[in-house]
Amino acid sequence: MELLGAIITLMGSFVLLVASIGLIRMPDVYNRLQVGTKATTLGTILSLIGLVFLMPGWWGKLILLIFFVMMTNPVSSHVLARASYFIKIPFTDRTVVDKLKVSTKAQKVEYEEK
Amino acid sequence: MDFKIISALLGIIMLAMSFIAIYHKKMIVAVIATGAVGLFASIMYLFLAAPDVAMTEAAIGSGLSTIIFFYVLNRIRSNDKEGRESDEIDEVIK
Amino acid sequence: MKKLFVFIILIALASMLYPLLDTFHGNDKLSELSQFYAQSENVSKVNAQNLVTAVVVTYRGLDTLGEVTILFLAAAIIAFFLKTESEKRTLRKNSEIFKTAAKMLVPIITMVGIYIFINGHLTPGGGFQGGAVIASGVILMLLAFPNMEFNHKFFEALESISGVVYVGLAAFGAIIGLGFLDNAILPLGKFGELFSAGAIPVIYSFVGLKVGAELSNILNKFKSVQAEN
Amino acid sequence: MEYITITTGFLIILAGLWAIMTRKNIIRIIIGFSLFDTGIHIVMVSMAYVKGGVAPILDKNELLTDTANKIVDPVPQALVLTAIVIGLGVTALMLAYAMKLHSEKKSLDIESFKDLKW
Amino acid sequence: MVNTILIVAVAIILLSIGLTMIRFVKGKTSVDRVIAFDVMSIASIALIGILAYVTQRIIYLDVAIVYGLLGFLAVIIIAKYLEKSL
Amino acid sequence: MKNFFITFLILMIVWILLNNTFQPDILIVGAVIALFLSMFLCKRCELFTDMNFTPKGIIYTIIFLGVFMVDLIKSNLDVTRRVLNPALPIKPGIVEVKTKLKSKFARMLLANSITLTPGTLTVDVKDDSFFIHWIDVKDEDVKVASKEIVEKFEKYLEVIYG
Repeated sequence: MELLGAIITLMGSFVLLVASIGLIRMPDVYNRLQVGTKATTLGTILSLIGLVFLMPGWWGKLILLIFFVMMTNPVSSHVLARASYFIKIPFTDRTVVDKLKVSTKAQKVEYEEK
Repeated sequence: MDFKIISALLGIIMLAMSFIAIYHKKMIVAVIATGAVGLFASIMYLFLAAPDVAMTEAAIGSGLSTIIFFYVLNRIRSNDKEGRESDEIDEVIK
Repeated sequence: MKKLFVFIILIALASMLYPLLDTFHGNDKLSELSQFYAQSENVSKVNAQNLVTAVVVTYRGLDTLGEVTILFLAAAIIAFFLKTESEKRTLRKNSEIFKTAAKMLVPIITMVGIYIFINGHLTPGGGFQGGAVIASGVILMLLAFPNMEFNHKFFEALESISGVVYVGLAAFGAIIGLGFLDNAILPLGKFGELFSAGAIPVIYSFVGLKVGAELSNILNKFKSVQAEN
Repeated sequence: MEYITITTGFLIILAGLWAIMTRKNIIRIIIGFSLFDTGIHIVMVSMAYVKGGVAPILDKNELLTDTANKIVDPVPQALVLTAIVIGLGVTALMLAYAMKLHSEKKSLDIESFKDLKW
Repeated sequence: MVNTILIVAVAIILLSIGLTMIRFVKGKTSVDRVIAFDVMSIASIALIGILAYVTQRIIYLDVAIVYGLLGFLAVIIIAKYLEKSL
Repeated sequence: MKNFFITFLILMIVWILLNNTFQPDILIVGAVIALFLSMFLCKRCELFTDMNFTPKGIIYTIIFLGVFMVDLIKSNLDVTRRVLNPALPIKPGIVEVKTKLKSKFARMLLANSITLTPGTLTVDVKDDSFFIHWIDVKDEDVKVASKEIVEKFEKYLEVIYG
């Protein structure tokens, strides 16, 4: 049981390593954001699940932590992606299609009035 | 488990971050680097068996003070807008 | 030239700091004062699991009082200094996803903040950390809904009431003859439970509410002076 | 381990002082002050470390007997706790001043504020 | 055995933080640096969790909870600063 | 009323998980705080109005979680494969997909699930269309992309949130 937990934790750390390698290798902001979000979320979740196996008495706080990470991480990356599209960070040359640019509905920028 | 090597690595990362915070050309990167120094300082407090201090540093040193810095930077940016509207996008991308 | 001068000053400072590093051999045991605090009869006199909280709230309670005062003064000076100019602002609309997530997360963040300061005597944390977490919840709400009106009156009232109750609890101990900021004005309870350590959880809750309200006021002040951009 | 952290703290203090003394931009000076603050906190907490000590929170039964030989020093930690919060207040105050100075002269360069220089 | 595996895990997490530093230094755009900061703060949560196991103290997890809740606030405010709607 | 109740329940669960016990005094304190908070912060929130509390909804929630976890692991295998491949096989682009969901909470869950599943990242949301950055564009057409990305989650979320 304990060995299983330790191995799951080790897997989680490998996923985090993949995240950082991807961060270095990917060509533009959006791809880096993709790799960063997915790999860090799963890496942290796996590490914490491994700790649940190691210390069964701690499950409450660990589950809560997993919930927080799963809730906040995609939202922050979505906000960041939206901002970087708005300030026109360039795409990589290998991009094949950009539907957001041609969609007239999304072109109109809405503002909040005070 | 001995924390010597880990804390030495953390110290090196913190020194690199503070170097970036002092010498980087763009102010926003400097502020982010200051936040990162707080982040790693908080882990270092955990190695030094001070969870209370670590929690305070995590909530205040790398959370709230970054927020205040960005509010002030935003106000300053909107204050001296005249004459440099065109190169703002370059400023972000650079 | 000037940099060389600064460099020499820094070298001098470093050589002044070096003896501190040189004579530091690591501690093998606690200092005498801390040994006194850690004696078992003194631990059971305060009855708080977290010794840092015991030091902050009771033994060095006056420090905390002064610190809360400094924070209050900083908030007051900032509020006096940054005049609110009600300019019309047009901001880009927030993403719907972020708004929904903020609506969902703000009650949870507040709950965690309250947990942190109510359990200040059992787990790490306490008034300052809990207050900072609550202020973060408020700032998340302000970021997600820029048009929401920030209720000044409520936060100022909260701050004043918590401050008055804090000082009142502290003075009450002196009145009934135990000492200023003594925690034994309430029953001490059983070691390690939520209702233990006398007045420490109550005092720390009020400190937390006060710090949270003050930090929210400071942050809202910084937000409200953002001009048109 | 405490030697390593204490050295880190001193180096960060020196870096912050260097930033305060050589940088021209006011915001950069405030960042230097913030670094200086962090360094001093690290030095104080490392001075409180006792070899082999655990965090001073007695949530286990074996910590209740012979407490004084098992925990690290709680007093400097309590002082640092309040110092961090005060540091935030001071930083916010300095930033408010910086904002005001900038709206006066449209510049953040420390050289352009010579009104009180003799 | 368990401790050895965990030491390896901690070493790998530190290595990934170090590799993320490369992206932070190289940067190119500010958004890249923000992503690097985000990855570092989330990797620290895993690091704190393992540290809590090694020292056998559940109380360290409270610090991780504060990290997990407030780590994304800095990212959001930077994003809103960049799109000029703060 | 329903919103109030669900907020109270969520806060209570958070409190119990944080404290990790069922002692009555802790429960009472938590109940008082949760009542106060949900009265204060959730006066007119409409997050959970569309939620179905039928047995079918609960079963579908569990199935949704299972599908989601499997997809999360699949997405990481995918990411690993792409990152460690020396040729870096990516073909990125932004595509548009349509969704039928109306409830705000369900849309947030859908966007989060899309962000965490293989090779997709929600960039913008306008009315009923999501704009998604896809790391490996298979088809630019709206219908095909919707079928590929959205449908597997939508059919569960539609049942849970009416």
